[in-house]
Amino acid sequence: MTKAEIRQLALDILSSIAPETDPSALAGHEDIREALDIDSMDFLNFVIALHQRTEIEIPEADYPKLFTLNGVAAYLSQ
Amino acid sequence: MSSPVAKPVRMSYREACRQAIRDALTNDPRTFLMGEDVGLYGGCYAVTKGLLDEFGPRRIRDTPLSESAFVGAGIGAAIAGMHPIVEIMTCNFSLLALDQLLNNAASIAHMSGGQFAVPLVIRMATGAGRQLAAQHSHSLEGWYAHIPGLKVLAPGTVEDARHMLRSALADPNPVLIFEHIVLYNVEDELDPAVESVDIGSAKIRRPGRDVSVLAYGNSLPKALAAADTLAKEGIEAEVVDIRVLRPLDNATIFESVTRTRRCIIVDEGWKSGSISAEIAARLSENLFFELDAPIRRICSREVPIPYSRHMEEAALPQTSAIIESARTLIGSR
Amino acid sequence: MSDFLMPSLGADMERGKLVEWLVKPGSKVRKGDVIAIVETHKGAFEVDIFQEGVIADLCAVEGQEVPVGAVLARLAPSDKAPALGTLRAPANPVAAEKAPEVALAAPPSPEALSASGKPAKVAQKVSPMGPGSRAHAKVTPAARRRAAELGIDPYTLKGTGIDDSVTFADVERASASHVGPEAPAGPTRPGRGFDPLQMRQAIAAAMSRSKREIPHYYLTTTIDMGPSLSWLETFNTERLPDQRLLPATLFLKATALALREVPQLNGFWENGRFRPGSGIHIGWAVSLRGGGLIAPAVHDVDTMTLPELMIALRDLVARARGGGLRSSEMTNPSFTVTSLGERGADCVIGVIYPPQVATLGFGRISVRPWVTGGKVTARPIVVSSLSADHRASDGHAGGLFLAAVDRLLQEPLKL
Amino acid sequence: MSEKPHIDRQHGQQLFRDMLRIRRFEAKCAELYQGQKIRGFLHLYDGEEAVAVGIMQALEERDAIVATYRDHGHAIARGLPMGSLMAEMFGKVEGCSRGRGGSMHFFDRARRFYGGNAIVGGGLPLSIGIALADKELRPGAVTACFFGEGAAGEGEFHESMNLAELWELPVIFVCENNLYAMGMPLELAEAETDIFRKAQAYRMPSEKVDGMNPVAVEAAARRAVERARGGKGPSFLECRTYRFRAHSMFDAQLYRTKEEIALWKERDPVPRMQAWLEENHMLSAEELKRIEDQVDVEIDAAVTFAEAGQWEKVEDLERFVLMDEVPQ
Repeated sequence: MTKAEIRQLALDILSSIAPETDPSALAGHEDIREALDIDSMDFLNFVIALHQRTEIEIPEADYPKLFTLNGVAAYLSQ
Repeated sequence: MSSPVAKPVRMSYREACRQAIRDALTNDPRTFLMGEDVGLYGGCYAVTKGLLDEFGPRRIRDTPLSESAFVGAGIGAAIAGMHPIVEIMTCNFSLLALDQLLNNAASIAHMSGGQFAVPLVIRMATGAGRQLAAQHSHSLEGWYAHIPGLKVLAPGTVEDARHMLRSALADPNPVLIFEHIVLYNVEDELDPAVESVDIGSAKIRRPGRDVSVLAYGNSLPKALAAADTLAKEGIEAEVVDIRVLRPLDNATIFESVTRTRRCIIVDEGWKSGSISAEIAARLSENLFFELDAPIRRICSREVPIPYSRHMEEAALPQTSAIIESARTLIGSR
Repeated sequence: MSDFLMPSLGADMERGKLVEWLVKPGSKVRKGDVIAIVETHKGAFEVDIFQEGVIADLCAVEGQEVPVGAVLARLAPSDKAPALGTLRAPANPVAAEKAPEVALAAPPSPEALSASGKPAKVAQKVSPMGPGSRAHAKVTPAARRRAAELGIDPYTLKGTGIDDSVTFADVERASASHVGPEAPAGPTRPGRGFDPLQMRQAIAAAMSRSKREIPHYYLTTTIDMGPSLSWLETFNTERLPDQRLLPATLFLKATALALREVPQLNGFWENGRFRPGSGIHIGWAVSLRGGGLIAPAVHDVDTMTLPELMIALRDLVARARGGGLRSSEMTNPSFTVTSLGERGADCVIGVIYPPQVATLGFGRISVRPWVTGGKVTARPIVVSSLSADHRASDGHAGGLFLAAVDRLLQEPLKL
Repeated sequence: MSEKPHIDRQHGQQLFRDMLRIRRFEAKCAELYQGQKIRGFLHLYDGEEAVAVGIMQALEERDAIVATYRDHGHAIARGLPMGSLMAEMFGKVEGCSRGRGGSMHFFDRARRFYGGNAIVGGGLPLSIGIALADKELRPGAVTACFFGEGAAGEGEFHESMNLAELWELPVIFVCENNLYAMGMPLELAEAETDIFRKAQAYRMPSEKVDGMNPVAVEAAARRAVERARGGKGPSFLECRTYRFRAHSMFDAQLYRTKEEIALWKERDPVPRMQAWLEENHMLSAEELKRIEDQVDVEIDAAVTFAEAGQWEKVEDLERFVLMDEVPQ
């Protein structure tokens, strides 16, 4: 998966979790949680969906690496 | 008893009525059948065909055309210890026996301070749909349901036709059974495990959540057909077979309408002063705050039933009207 | 001809602002008809008339401030025979002069206000049938009853039933916009399934009622989350993301078990007395993106395992945000919990959702200096805060309850 | 059985006593009606006593009776306790129909008294059914069915005549022809004023009987009962009689003359029977006094019983509309 694909995947997931928002306007370094008003339950759902779509293991300790789109792309493209 | 495990039997409503009478005559020597053309002719609707040969003229008693006398005779025989079944050929002719039905059958128990009961069953054909025109197409069960002291049944299924008679005969009160002429040819599987039906309660024939369709007699199959169509549109109609028109089973009816909050009553009687009017009144008396739409009634148009086919159809409650009414009641959701 | 005067709706009312006329000259009115909306310092009120007749003249314009007792409108007798039920001779002019006294005798109760949750002016705007249509809008009997139970004004809703009537289901859908204990202000972006305006007004009504009626007392305690979080970490490490637990589940379960110990906090204050809840059904405050709040119930929390609770919570939050809540979830929580999560404040002092008698808040979990065994260490701590109804319980019970929550969170294995 | 039964002293006195019981009981009823103890319709049998008393002589305990709304005479002659009848008219729960029937609807299961029926002609079909049941369940039992000549105008009358004869049922049809259906004179109501001829048209043994003479009525009844018990089917007795009082208590009797009433009163069965017994030395002055005293005591006791009776609880209003079981 390319970083662009990962980024698109992340945006898709965020759109379904927070349909009232417009994730495509997110800057790569922005904190997703702040920008989209994502709480811990939403964030957990975000991680669950990322895991299910990519089958990449995401330990809890790595959650902070997923707080930005750039972080997500970097983490999942490893 | 050829097989220990009874298999479902397919039979017509007519045959079910006949089997019920045969059982009754076999099981109780105090029971006999009396009415016009029940013996030699075999019954106007062939319900009693063959019974004269089987049981003889004392048990299958042909009467002259004297509705008042033989209905009264049934009442007299009942208060004197017999359990008669009286057949009035059609409910249209029962008007000639109204005095006996109301002033004697329904009144004697109370008027005598409970000294006498009238364990009598009166069967009669009812309803329209065979192009028999005004004088042979009445649905008078609602009239009789007006009268305290009577029980009024309207079997709408083969199973009820098969088993209601036994319960009716076991009842110490005069019971009127209205058999719909259009149903006689209807066939259905009979569950051999069912050996009796209770004549105190209505029955939900098809569960549903959106609207209760209350029907009886030949309106029941129409209601079920309507429910099938509505289901394809996502409207789940609950079809309640009222089947006991007196005493009305408030509990089942109220429970259903409380759940669905909407109600359509289908009644082949005329709308004015009908059993459907009674039910609608009870619903508004008791369930006003549960209702989510006006109560709707689909009844016969207020005309003597005409002969020609298209006019007769237009006069009677039809499946399409039930469907249309249900859609309207549901609204846009 | 008689005068309809600005009514006195309370002893402290001196004047009112005529917000809206619901009648116009020529309108026939009957006893009990709502004819105007009047705003006072206590809010907007529907004003009904106690006579029948025909409006001859409106003496105040919308927006005008009018002193109590001043003439608002002039009323002519009906030109036709009296309507059904008033077969007596028409009221004589002397009797009509007494109208203000009659009006004085019947100020609307606070419940009447909070039941609708909003001034009727809003109702008129939202109603699909336009101003003045309240009497003509169709609300089915079942919908009326349900609306009364839920404290919703059904005339504000869009009807989907026969003839566009407001149905039971319409009310139930609207009830999903009912609210939890606190009401964070926020921009009103449209939410899914909820009308933000309605929700805001419902929150306003419920919280106003709470603050008006409930004598709150407040207790807080700071809890060391170290044991709970390290247990959670271990638990989650072994599991895929969809089986992991959030701290919220521990909060909920600990609360439920503590309520078992202090049952006088679990239930309702109704008709001047406490009625215990039929089970431990905890309302879980879910904030909606863009503003608004719902607190649907998780049923029988005390009987659930943590994984079960997590599943229930995820499901509930998803449906709360998607507008798919069930009415039972909306109507029967017997206690409410708010957890601010990782991005919130340190502490939340909640407003009780009536008729419940208490609410518990959990602030953000944050690492702070903590003294244990005479040493200062860095520990994750959370401030838990109880707001409780002093009519139903006293501070002692509240203290026992908070201590129990603390104790339970120190032994996560037992939760 | 001879045309005229032998009347001995005891039997003669019994006929007289029963007629006197009816006569004085009803006189008391009229008084109590005017005193508002009895309400509703009150139809008195005054003048017709010979019919009921004569017929009952031929009946046994196993036999059944279907009566009309003018049923006091039938009930008393059949042996229903006078107290239960008076209590019924008072509307008391001790009444023979628990106060639910009143004057027109006396019932007594134990005495096979199947009711005063207040629909003219309405009792005839019942008697058909009772006889039908008796043929199966109580062979030899007979049903006596009373009705007025007004019933002959009803279809039920003809239907029942036909069925009874057709099925050879053990019924005795007793037509109490008192010449007026309420106020409708016989000649204005019937093309054939000999009612028994209508039964003849159904091939039923029928006869006209002097309904003012209990002995003649008894003789005819015995003939009819004998036929019925012997399986020979029904009989029809047209008893010519007359009621001395109005149709009911509220009747100005515009339809007949005082002279006509006076003429019939000359044939009043009660004094005639008394005179006949006295002439034939079957009733001494002492015996007459004793009978009259006994009757008065019985009536006084009935009134006392009725006065002391209870009103049924209103909560029981809906009892017996539907029965829980068939009374055995």
